[in-house]
Amino acid sequence: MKLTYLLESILFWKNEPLSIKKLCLLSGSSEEEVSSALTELEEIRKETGIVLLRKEDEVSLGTSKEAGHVIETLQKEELSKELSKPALETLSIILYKGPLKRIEIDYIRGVNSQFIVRHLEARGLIERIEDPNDNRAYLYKPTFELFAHLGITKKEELPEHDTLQKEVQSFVSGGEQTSEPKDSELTTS
Amino acid sequence: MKLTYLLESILFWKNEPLSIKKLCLLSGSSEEEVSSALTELEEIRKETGIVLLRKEDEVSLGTSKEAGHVIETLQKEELSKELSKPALETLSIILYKGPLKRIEIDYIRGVNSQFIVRHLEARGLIERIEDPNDNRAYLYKPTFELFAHLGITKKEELPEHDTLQKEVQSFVSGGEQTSEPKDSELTTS
Amino acid sequence: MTGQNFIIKHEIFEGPLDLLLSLIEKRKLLINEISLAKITDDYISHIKEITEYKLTDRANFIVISSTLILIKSRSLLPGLTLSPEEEEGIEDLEKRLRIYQRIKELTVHVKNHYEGERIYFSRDKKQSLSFFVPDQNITISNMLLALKDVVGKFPKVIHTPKTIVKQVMSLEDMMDKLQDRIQSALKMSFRDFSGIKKVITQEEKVHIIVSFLAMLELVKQGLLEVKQESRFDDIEIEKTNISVPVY
Repeated sequence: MKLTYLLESILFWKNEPLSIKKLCLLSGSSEEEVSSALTELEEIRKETGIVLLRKEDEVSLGTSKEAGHVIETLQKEELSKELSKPALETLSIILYKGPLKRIEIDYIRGVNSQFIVRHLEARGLIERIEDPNDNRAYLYKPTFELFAHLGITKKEELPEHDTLQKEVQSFVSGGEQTSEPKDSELTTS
Repeated sequence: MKLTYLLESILFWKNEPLSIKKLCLLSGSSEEEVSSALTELEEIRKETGIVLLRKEDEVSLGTSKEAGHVIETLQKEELSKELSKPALETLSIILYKGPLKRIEIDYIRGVNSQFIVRHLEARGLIERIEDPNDNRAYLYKPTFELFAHLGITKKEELPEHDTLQKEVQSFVSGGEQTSEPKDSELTTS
Repeated sequence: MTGQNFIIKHEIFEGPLDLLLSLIEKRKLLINEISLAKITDDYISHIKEITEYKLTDRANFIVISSTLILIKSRSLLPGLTLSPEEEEGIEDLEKRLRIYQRIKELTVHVKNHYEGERIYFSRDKKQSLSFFVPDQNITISNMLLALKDVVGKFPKVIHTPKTIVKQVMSLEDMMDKLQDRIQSALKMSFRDFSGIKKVITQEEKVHIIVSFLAMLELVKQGLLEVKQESRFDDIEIEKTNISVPVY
């Protein structure tokens, strides 16, 4: 069986986001083979009822965005589609600037975001990973679920994604200082 | 959106066999339209990783036969895996506090538990029942086999049952009055 | 004052940055020191009324106000020299506002997408309970330990540090206190009033700043006159009109 379709089967059956590494393991193929098969699958699946979603090095299958409104009417267990202003703001920070620490989110918003972050996490819109530079700290980043909510298949589809890449220099240098906010600027610690 | 792909999206999302009648209803199309769209889908999907399956009057999506042996290995591997710490935590919540909704489990853990809950269900440790107060929602509870495995006949026999039950309950309901925003506060409506 | 500031009175702001940005944008100003000096009064008048905010939140507003006050005082007292740390604080506030403003722009996109058509994942299949696959970790004692772990990780309600709470006295209290002191001692120094010592703690610093702001406010209202002989000298405070007490 062609690797592209084997991967499609695996993704369908597992029904959860899988890393490229995991797919290599499951399909017994090299990373190059899997990567190019996924690119092919992404191409084949575009414009069909099921699309390939990417997030960093993870992939998953989802319904096409165009079917969204039909499914929405069928969806019953659905949570409210509207998010409050603070929740949206926090999501935007994590989407465009993540992975980042909660203290950095607080610094940007100027308020403590503990509970908003916890709720977004419980709703599966963001997730927590260990900070590779400090194993006592966590970093927050978007989940597949969030991409699905936004109707995008990868980060590059975010509006102003490219513009932001150009701004990244100033954003990042800002971000570096944000990792050490001064006590006086932090509200609660 | 083309009906063929809309049906593909619906079948993917529902993830269960659907009758042609039901598909007509969901897609708002006639039986002839749905039938011919399904024939087309069947043709397109042949030889790919996800195929259209028919059984009497019902259709569903499934993995292709060629992927069968890989899927089987996956299934075995998945079920023989040792339960992770998060999985044990989730199981203990359902054991002490079940039946409860997934959203409550998420809230108690502060993390989305979708994949863990699915795994526990696949292993027959927990089961899903309809919420008697809301037939659109599900509740999760421990299975009889789990009780038998633990050597108890009811959950009151669990150590520190009353204390822990109360503690968790006060956290869940406490969130409504204290500074912690519940979902209702996260949403604008 | 300006007619605009009534607009902000009944709005609840997420935090000091939210309030500042909204004040700047309502006046169609750019984010810079001059704009910040202009909106300081509106900011202060808003935080005077923020009784509906929780104490922690009020502390957030007051903390940022100290930087604003520095900016404002520099614009009122051109001779005022700020320490490098204070300069940095001002630059940092401007930078934070710019980042926050950008985030707000991006939030519009996120909102539009969030409320638009979404992608759905496959739903979970109802499992047929044909296999029961436990493992050796599922024991009564492990279940107890696991749940205790979960309970132990519940977030604690954050208590605002007392030091911050202590600072959150209202600006009016401070101004009243200042005026009272002036009534009794016609002339006094800022140092006496704010209680500056050799070594100052963070909380005392906030206290000094709030005192200073209160003083500037009174200067502006024409109730006080201040003079400083030379830089770093004590500031002398005097009532402007001795014969006509102002109540």
